[in-house]
Amino acid sequence: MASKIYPDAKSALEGLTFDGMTVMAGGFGLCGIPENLIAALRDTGTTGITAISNNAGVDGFGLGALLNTRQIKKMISSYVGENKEFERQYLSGELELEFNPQGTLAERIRAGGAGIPGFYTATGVGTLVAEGKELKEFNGKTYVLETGLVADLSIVKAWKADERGNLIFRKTARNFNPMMATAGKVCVVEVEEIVPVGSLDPDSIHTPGVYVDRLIQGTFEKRIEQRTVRQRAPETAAAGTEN
Amino acid sequence: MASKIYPDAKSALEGLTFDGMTVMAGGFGLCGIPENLIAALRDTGTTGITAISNNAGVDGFGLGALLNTRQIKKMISSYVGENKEFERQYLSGELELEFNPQGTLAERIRAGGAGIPGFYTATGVGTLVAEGKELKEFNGKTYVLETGLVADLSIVKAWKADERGNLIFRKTARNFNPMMATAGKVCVVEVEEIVPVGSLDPDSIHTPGVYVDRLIQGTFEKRIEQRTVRQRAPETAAAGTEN
Amino acid sequence: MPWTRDDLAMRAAKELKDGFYVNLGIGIPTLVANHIPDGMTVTFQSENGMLGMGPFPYDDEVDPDLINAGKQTITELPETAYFSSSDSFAMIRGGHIDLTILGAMEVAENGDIANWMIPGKLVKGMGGAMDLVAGVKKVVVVMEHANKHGESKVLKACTLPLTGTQVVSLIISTLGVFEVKPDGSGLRLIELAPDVTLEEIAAKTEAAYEVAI
Amino acid sequence: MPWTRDDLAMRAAKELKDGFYVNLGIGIPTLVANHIPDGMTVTFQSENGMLGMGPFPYDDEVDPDLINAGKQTITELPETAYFSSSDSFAMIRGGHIDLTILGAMEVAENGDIANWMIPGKLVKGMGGAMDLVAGVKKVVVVMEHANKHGESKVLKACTLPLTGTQVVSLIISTLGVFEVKPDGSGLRLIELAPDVTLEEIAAKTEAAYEVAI
Repeated sequence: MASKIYPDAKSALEGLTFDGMTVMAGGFGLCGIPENLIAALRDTGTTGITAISNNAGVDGFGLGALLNTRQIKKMISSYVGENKEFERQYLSGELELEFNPQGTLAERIRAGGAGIPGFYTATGVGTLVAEGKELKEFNGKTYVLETGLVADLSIVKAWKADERGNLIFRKTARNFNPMMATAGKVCVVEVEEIVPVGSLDPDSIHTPGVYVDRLIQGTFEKRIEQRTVRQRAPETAAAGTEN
Repeated sequence: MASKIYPDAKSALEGLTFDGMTVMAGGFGLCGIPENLIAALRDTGTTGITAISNNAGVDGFGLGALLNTRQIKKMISSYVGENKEFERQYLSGELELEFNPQGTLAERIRAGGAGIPGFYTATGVGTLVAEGKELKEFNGKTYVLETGLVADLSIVKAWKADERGNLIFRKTARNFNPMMATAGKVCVVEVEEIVPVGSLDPDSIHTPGVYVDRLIQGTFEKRIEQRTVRQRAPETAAAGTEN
Repeated sequence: MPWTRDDLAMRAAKELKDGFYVNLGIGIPTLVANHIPDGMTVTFQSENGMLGMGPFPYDDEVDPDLINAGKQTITELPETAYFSSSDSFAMIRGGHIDLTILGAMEVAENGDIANWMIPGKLVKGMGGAMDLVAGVKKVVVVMEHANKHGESKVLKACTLPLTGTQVVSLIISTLGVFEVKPDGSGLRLIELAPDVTLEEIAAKTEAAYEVAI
Repeated sequence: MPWTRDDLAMRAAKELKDGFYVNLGIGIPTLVANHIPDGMTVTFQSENGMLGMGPFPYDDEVDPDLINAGKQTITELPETAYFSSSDSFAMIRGGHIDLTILGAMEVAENGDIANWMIPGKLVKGMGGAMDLVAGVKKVVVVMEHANKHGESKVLKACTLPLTGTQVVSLIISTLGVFEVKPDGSGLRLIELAPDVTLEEIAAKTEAAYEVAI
């Protein structure tokens, strides 16, 4: 079996990118984003990208890196605008934007990966989101038809992988990553650690290796968007300094 | 917070059963079935049950126990008939039967728990399964509309639970149990071990406690339907006897 | 004297019940977590994939892999479970969360809510708000009674693009508390903030309402 | 001389490719696992919730929590991952499994397959068969060429209730191998079992086919 492991992000994207492609990128805010693969995608110079990602990064980091270089034509997201360059491109009409409710976005990606071309949800009924979409009643309540999403490429960040591509995510860095791993025609994954087959508990694998085509070990900045802390009560703080 | 832990299966079902109710029961074959709760449900004497379960147990064990007592009016399953009493009741017209493709059944239950009243699938298009159901084209291919399933009660078998109802399943005993935990108006769970809160890895919980209303520690027979083994090569077998 | 931000959070906390699973919106709703009555167990869900959200971390506990839906660093608790965004919204959409407390720009007397966009202004997106109002069992709004121009935010009909229709159960404004009648037939004023008069409410509220104090 | 059960499994094993993820049906298809070419890595999926299925256990390894879709006790491998039934069929329905090898009662020249019910006889159910034929990238059928009454199972059109329409890619019967043309325009006979003649195939096959040997 050909190894799924590539030496770096650049080689892992080789042959997979083309202008006008659709890319899904995992992460929520800057948490759990595929930093290495976003940078490598920027370096390919691929343009006209439709990016499916819950957010759009910040200026120059996350998907913001691809906005600075104007490689993204359209975003499908639930919440954006932590990003001045995004705002400028959007207001000037350079960038298209499709808003999906966050749960609808998550489910559309899950559906795309699961071979479900459409599903009904109450989310967005009676709002702009449902305009032009098919409505249907079930048990007297109205629902809107939403479609499955797939991408030419999904780029995913996990915590650990084994050599066969079984993945484990860490804490809230899981977010959109597992669904996106299922919904890309090709899925490339970056992890903090690649472990030998047999090292992961088979009951605790979040994404089975079948979904993972290529795998790299990355290096991570893990920038924090909103560092919020509390203060230790004086005694506790004193105790803390002893450690 | 009222404890979710009940002393036994009988008390855990108190106030939850009524004639004509719909019950989902986890398991695949006899693997991962809620043995204790099935027996307790039998003892309630509840009749006219619509049972949603991938299989129907064997004679006198699993859901077979409820067939012997004629408490089940209808089964929604993907595969049955390891069970003579089932066969007799079905052929005599005493028992209704609705076959769902296994993946459609699994997805209908997942959808029911996820607030999705309907979804489209290619499974069953052009077959008896799609008769009378709505068809729809997506990207030139035909799909059939299937509906979400919910139940008055779901009975679920997990491996371990913490005191807040976070669940972990073991190996292929997971099967239908996690979806069913989400799709019952009330969900009662039996486990092999209840551990203190904080004992389970938060990244490895299969079913978060929000889905679990009542919890018992059970005792398990774990009957095996098809015991298939291989023989050790002679040397290995000899080595084995030394242990 | 109208309620302060903290008063609003304290009043909203009265909607909590022992054993509830709750999703709190950004802003004032976040403060509700500071007012859980003693002896009551409430579990907070964060829609980015966590049940059992803990307080903000101490400085040396900050973990970039552990944030809430407002992208703030947080901590976990012994009962915490993590899951994916699709599993998180399955939980929300499927009606498994008991209560959500959200801010709003406008609420209408039939329970409509608008809290995500102002036409002509830059729109950041609805995030998870539409899923929350459509899926959670009980939706409580906490907000200023009037906008910056002194106009009522409790309306006969919303003027801004909606987040959801007929979904709000309770409005806690800076001036008082309104129930939205479950049949959608209108509002009932059930509480006043200290020293706020019925006349003041009447003058500052566009929506029709019954007084039931 | 028609192919035996083991010959069929051996021929079907030629459809395996290195790195494939494969779901094997019950019966003859199960035997395919005994014929994986040396040096080739193939991962077996079991639709009850497992990827990376191992061989049958030794007597002292039997675990009631570890069975395959045929309800037989099995073992795990170092690369095994377990998941729920909904995740398992998401994998199948979503086109992530490369190959499934199944038995059949009838196959038609357009790729229709019938393998789950005979009207008038007790029906046990379709299990996962309809999902597999609808979702897996390539569907290979292994079967007797004729039924017990000597009637062709390779037909112009199926007479039994269908499992799926236009889904089969390859038919490996006891007499030979037929490709189903991807455009649905018919069959191509591409191999004969040893000593089986074109005349024998012609006499025993109802479906139309091109000979392409």
